[in-house]
Amino acid sequence: MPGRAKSRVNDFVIRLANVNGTGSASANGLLMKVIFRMGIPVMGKNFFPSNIQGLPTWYEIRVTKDSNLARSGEIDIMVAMNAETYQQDLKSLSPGGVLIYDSTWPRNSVLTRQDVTILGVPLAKICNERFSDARTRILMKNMAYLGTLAALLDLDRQVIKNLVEETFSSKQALIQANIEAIDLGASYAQEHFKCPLPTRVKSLDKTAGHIMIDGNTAAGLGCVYAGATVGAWYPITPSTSLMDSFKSFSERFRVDPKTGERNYCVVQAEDELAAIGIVLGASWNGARAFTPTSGPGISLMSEFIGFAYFAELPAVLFDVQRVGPSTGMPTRTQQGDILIAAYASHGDTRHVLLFPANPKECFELAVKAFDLADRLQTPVIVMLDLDIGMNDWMSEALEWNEDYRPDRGKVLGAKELEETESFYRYLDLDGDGIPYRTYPGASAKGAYFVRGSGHNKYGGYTEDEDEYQEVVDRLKRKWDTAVKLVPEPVIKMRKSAKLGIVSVGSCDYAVLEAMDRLARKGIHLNYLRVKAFPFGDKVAKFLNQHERIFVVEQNRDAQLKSLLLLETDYSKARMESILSYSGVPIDCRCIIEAIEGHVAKEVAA
Amino acid sequence: MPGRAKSRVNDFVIRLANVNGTGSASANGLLMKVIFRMGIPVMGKNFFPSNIQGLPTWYEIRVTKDSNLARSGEIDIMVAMNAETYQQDLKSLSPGGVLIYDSTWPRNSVLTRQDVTILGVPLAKICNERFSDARTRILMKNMAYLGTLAALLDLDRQVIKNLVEETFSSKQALIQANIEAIDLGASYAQEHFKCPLPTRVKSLDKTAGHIMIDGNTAAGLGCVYAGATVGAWYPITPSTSLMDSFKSFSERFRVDPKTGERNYCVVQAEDELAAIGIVLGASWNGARAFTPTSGPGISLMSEFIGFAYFAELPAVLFDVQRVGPSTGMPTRTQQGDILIAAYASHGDTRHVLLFPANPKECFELAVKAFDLADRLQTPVIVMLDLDIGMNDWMSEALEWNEDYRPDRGKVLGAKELEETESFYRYLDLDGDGIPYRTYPGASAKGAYFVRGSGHNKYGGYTEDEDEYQEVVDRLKRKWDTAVKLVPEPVIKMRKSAKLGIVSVGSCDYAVLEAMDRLARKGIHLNYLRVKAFPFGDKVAKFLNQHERIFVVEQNRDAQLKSLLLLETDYSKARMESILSYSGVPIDCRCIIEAIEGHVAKEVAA
Amino acid sequence: MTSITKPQIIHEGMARNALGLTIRDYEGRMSTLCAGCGHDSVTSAIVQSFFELSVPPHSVAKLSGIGCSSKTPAYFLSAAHGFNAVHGRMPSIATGANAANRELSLIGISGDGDSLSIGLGQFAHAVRRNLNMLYIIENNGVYGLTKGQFSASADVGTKAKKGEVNEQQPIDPVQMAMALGGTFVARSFSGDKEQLIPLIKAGIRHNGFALIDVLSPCVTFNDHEDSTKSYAYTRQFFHPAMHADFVPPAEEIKTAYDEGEVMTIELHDGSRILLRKISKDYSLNNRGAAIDYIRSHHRKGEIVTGLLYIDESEPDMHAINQTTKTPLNDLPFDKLCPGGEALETLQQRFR
Amino acid sequence: MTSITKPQIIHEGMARNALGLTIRDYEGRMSTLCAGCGHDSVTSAIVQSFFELSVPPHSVAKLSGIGCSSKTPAYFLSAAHGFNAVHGRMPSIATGANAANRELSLIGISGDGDSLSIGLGQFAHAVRRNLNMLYIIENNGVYGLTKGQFSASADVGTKAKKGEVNEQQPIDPVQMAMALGGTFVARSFSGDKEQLIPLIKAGIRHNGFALIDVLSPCVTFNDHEDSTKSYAYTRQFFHPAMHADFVPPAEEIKTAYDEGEVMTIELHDGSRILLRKISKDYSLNNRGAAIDYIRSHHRKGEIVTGLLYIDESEPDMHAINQTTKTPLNDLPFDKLCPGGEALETLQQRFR
Ligand SMILES: Cc1ncc(C[n+]2csc(CCOP(=O)(O)OP(=O)(O)O)c2C)c(N)n1
Ligand SMILES: Cc1ncc(C[n+]2csc(CCOP(=O)(O)OP(=O)(O)O)c2C)c(N)n1
Ligand code: SF4
Ligand code: SF4
Ligand SMILES: [Mg+2]
Ligand SMILES: [Mg+2]
Repeated sequence: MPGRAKSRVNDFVIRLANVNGTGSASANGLLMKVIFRMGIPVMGKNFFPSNIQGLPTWYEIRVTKDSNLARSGEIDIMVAMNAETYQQDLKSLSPGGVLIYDSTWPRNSVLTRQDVTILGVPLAKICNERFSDARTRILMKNMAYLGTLAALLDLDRQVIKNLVEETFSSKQALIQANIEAIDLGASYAQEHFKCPLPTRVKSLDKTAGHIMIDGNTAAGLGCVYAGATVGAWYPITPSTSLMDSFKSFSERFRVDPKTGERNYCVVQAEDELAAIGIVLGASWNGARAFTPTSGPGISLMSEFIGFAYFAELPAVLFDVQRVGPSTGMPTRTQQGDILIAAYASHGDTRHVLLFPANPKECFELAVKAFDLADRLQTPVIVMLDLDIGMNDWMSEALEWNEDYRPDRGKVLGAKELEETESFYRYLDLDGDGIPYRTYPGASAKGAYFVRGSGHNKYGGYTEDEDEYQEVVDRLKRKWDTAVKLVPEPVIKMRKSAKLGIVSVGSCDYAVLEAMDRLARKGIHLNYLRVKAFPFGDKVAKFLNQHERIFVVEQNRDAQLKSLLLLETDYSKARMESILSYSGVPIDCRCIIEAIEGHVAKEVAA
Repeated sequence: MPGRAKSRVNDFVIRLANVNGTGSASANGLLMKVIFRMGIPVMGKNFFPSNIQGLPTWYEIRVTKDSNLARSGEIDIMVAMNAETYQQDLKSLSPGGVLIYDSTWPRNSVLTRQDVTILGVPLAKICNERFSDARTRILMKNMAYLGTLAALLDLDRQVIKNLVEETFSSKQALIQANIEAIDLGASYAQEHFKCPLPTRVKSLDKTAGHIMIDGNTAAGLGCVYAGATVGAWYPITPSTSLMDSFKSFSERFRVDPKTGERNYCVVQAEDELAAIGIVLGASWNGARAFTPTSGPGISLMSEFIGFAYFAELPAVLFDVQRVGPSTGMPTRTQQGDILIAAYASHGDTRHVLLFPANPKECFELAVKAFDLADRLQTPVIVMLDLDIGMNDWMSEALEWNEDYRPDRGKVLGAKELEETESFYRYLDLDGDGIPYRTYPGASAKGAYFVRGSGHNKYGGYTEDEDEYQEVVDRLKRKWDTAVKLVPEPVIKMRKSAKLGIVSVGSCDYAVLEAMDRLARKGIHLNYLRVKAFPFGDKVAKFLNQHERIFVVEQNRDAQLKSLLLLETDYSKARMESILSYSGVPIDCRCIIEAIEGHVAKEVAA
Repeated sequence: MTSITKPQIIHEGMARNALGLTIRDYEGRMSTLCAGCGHDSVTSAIVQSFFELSVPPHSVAKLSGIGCSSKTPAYFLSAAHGFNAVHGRMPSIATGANAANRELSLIGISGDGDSLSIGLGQFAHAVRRNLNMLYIIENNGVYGLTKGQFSASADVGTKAKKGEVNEQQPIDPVQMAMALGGTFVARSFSGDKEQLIPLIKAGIRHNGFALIDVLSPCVTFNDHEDSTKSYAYTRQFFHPAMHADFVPPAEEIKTAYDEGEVMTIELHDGSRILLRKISKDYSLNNRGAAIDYIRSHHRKGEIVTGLLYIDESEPDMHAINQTTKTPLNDLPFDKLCPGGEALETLQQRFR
Repeated sequence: MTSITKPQIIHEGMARNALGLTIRDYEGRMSTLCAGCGHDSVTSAIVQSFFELSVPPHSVAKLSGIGCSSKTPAYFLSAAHGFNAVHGRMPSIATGANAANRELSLIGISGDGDSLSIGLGQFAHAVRRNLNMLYIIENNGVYGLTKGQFSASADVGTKAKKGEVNEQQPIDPVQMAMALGGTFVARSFSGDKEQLIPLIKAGIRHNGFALIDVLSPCVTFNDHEDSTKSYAYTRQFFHPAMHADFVPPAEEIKTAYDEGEVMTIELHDGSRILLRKISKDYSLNNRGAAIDYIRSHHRKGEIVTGLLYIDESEPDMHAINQTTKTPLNDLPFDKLCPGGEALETLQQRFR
């Protein structure tokens, strides 16, 4: 084999280049799951176009015995199934890598490289000979390259077989065809190439207690577990599958088997302005309600978000961020809505944000979001991104504490109302800035007007300056209460490091990998990952413990850093941004480079 | 007279308490105009309810020989025409003040104060005796108290007469009635009280070269002068009169007298989402287009604002700010939209803001806004507030430079296109981050797609990370160009002051008055008023020249200070906020207090 | 939403309804609208209707958007919760409220600006969902609260107070609702309580979306001579096509009708609507014909009023969704949360 | 808006239109829609229509919102400027474009999601303004681009690919436009170019808002057996009521018709539409009857198509506004700016 062949057992990246709408996604998912079931930690990223059929799409799988679950930036094996992108795919392969392509059609001889191994498998030919139906041929080609990979990488054939059987358990007829196609691809490889490759897998036991799940599915499940009953939404990539998850789990767990009646109500709204309105109408009435959306939806919802802040209505929003501004790149990932989510809407407003970094946290923070929204009577926005939301992640298994009871916050029911002399909506009786609320229909005594116009502490309409100010000042005090209630950051301290990293959400694994690699080079860093806004004391303390803070995030304008600047007292001069915002999930290289660069400068200075 | 009577010639505040919908606003405006025409600087603030008829409304006039055109916080003369608010009005009068009320109905004897003078005039009775029609009686009562004030304050009767004649020049019949009513009120005063009061006016010559105008009228006129042809809007207080102004001046100057054809098109849109869309559609086609709105409109427009940022379309917005959050207090003033306007919309976006501080600047910055929008190909938001927009201000007269020609920015016409080899929309040919654009219909060669989705520098659709990033990086460079083009701040330096004030918009006169008063107490400050965002070097320089900066603004959350923090390197620890956000225009007292407090602390420390 | 507290004075011997409540119990705060505003008459018709129907006030929730009309929920049913949404977005709030608690009786008050301009989309989709609520548009052809600009319901040729003539065709909520499949479509006039009150009662009891477009003149900005939405004009060109009488459950039908003259429609709660044709050539069962009838009369300057369409059989939002009968906000947590064991099991799929 | 450049190959002897252009000059980039998508057929009908009308491609501007349908403007008229707005907001962009340059020929392409859900308000108000543009809805009953959720035009009882049945009544843009006073209302089918092309031509030439609702099946998410928006279903239940022939100015009317059979409508530019009834009981002049006809056929599962309503005499937005004939973007600055002296004078008022 040409080039400096790498022998990397359980530590390499496969990239699969396909055409969308050809069923490749499920084959690639299967491949990843096989590796996972072999006990080897694995990461998968899907790069798909904003289109339904016929355009280039890539799937990247990192096999990573050390659980480095971010992208590495390298590509060791390229499965180049798309003639359109062949040239580009060949180019992006790392030196020493292996490229597999469909040799049914000869490739252009100019398109070659000396430093990589190119393996041709006549996949279409094999499949066309074996299968007659056109659609089947297309689908089976995917299985055939899976078979080839099985041979080349030494995948466990029994695991594959089991998985295929599970996957198609409801369509028995397909099992046989799929397995046959896999065999065809495998046999060809075994006959023509030396199998397995030096770059290959070997069973481990490092995935026990874990699952492979995407963040949207986990978050939707979290809504079910939190007891949400009303979901309103308008479809938008990459948030759609969150509602799909809520719907399908609700169908499973919340439908009366006898009557078919549903203990939930999902409203597909006419747009995002309506979706958030439905959520507010429902939470006004004491249902836990939520809406999943993405950036454009947040923009459209901002009038109502400000309303909810001022009228003090709970609401849970999921912003599965995609690349902005505007329509941007709907199928690429970014963390570009942080600032707008924090201060959405005109006037003096500020909103509680939660930042999960993986599917398990999506589940947990979804539940937490409802508790916080109810307790604080304000919108809570859970900030996912396309990477967490739509990619399958290896995640610790989800757990449920049976003792959990929803915190519905300060609600007076009919009985409590009867016992109180009089009820006023916006009094701060407990000194925490949080007033008491009541639900419509409960009792005449609890009746009041929800309004976004000026109101006094009794809930009455006002245009009086003092009465108005009293209310917005209390809202600010409520924010101080929020600081105490939101989840604390995740902190990883190494002894005596003077440099700190602050990051958020899906940057997590890239940061961890960078820290490891830097540590090996003698550069030690501490790490804080914010899980919520407002930040709270722990964040301030961490910042102040460090001479320099690197803020790692996935947007152009350093939005997390901006929030840190605005909401802590840490000096701007001591913060440095590390930004990755091209739309592909961050990998550790930019972090390492930036920090090494900084250290080198320090040494030179 | 009881209390310590004040003798304040040309330096006092009159407050008039009325019921809205009774025609008092025009009487009060007349009163102010009379004082203005007598050559005495004067300030007027209207406090009106968000309602059409029957609720309390106040008008405050400050007669201020030293041109302190902000509120003073004192009330020296109260005209208490509203029985509903009589108690409150009496209470708010400053010690030594004078209260005038309608003694047709006896006032409650408990409602009295020893330290003020109370003058009863049977206004209703006088008017009812003289006029028969019910509506006329109501209207003439206003004129009658104006007459009483004329006598008490020694207003120039000829000036009043002239003004009445001008005002009703199209309704001759009304002139006589009005003058009669004024005479009735005046005569009563002369017969029953010692006229004039020690607190009174005396002609000066300090208003030459000035006009009395509200900011919305001036801004609407600016749009006419800038050559705007398309205006789109959805009515919202307090921005409505801006479009009224554009419409009426356009009717006057832009209608072909022969054909009746209009050289402009005002579209009353169905909502704000449509209004901004219409603006974008029009500027795409090379018309100068604008929309006036207020906070809720900005929230609703934010999706399209982000679109315009990313697709690089000029657009001029006027945000006449009112009290937020949400519907808030539509008829009260605030500067609460600064942060949201700067970063409106999801994703990495930032927008050029202009901050007029008075009607003259409203006119000038309206024109400037169009030039900047065209030059920078981006939305420009002119940030007024209710106080500037709807109150009549004494302002330097507007001037027009006949040499002005609109800067339409980088536009290639049919001819230029023919001469170039090929046209690509988003190339940075000049290194300033600004690409060239073309108008539809001009030439096939200039054709391209405007889109909010990912595009490359050629204008083509892209989902490629490098192509995308290239464009957003250039957008950031364009921002650096914006810094150089926006208006510079207004700076007032006193020698060797270590304390600085930074403020914005309608805070201006309150800051100036505070500075004067503090200077008299030996506390000297420098002052910078930002006129635009991004801020630019002069702002940074000013900040750095000072040990401490007080940021004076009218919102709860220190939004200008936030922008300064984010966009300059000045240290947070050295900035102190002075905030006024209850909805009434700021007066100098809070500024003086805060700064004196600070100085006292420093001394004590 | 400005409002002033109104002293509640209950005279002895005041009429009491089946719940023992007097009409005072159905009133709200003092109106702050202009004296003579049509909206105040609608308010009093609403008060009267709820009183006569003996609805427990706290079982109602009243909603609105922004506008003079949208202020009015403050002026009736003090004991009911209220929601004053942002401009044009009340229908979505109502949708959520109904989703969470299907037992609440919802009444929404909107204006022609609120529903036909900024809120047109939400209005139309509430019709489409057949959301169970009474939706009243207090239609005056102008934006009252922002001082008299033409709204989308202004007629071609009508003149503004300041002289401007409208040349754009109006949007008629009644025709819209007809075309969108609305199940209860009515029009009335704030000046005609006799017609309005039975319509309100029927609308409250209708199972689905009940629209009443009430012409409600704006005395301050649109009551002058050349306005087609003034009291004088409306009164003159008012053209009742169908008369509706509302008869509560169990109550006898008192008036005697000629055979064939009256059509009885039974509502879900057992109450009935007695429909009587006033205009012979109006047919109640035909949306297209209704639109035609309305348009042709509109061309003559006439305003067709009455209960113009009703269909009690269409499923409402919950029927379509197959929601449980228990209000969702009343379901105990253990019915909602699948619990730890289920979580274990379902994760098999992800291993 | 994904697109791939298409090689422009012009054969010798290809047909050329009055401008000497071939059909290639009216094409756009290569489509990236699913093979067989109805939208591609609409695209080619548009190409054909503009070619045959000999419209200079750069005198057109093409607009859309977001969706598969909204991608299609990239696939025709490469030489025309395009505007791909945010979701549902194309009508406002078109309004502004028309305001600024009344001479541009505007064609907007939208989807049923884009126009009937998020964009319903803007769509309705563009109809109301009688904005001078051709507006095509590529109607497939689903949100294609977000993978097949029901849209607001999904019929009651239609089944999604995954089995869900829609129970909400559809919003029909044709009925909406009729009720809103639309001046050109048509429906067609992407699979019937013979019907579609003359409609597109007439729509381009109509002075005002021309709506064509084109049933345009989504092969990927809504072309299965139980769908009422599939090719098979549409083809089977397609019910043409009116046939329209488009005859350009100066061209002779070639076909001979029986007397009374054909109605000729002259458009502003001198071209004519020859309207021929296919269904005897359809009447073209009556919006209400049209709605009725459509609804009654819809109940039978039939889809009424053709040019269903036209009124060429209504004023468009500029006529209502009395805008100058010169495009506003072409007015010289000195016609717009009143100048210094005027500023002096007008300030008298403020002294
Ligand atoms: C987003 C937004 N835009 C504009 C306004 C200003 N506004 C308040 S009420 C109103 C129109 C009200 O008209 P209508 O609904 O007909 O009510 P009416 O006052 O005539 O009863 C408008 C435009 C607002 N409150 N919010
Ligand atoms: C504000 C916003 N919300 C949601 C989306 C996601 N989205 C893109 S296209 C689409 C629906 C498209 O449906 P339709 O207009 O019928 O077009 P089709 O794809 O069926 O041709 C949606 C919901 C978006 N782009 N913007
Ligand atoms: S302005 Fe018109 S609509 Fe508003 S309260 Fe007055 S009369 Fe009624
Ligand atoms: S998903 Fe449907 S609408 Fe979209 S391109 Fe494919 S077939 Fe056409
Ligand atoms: Mg109205
Ligand atoms: Mg569709």
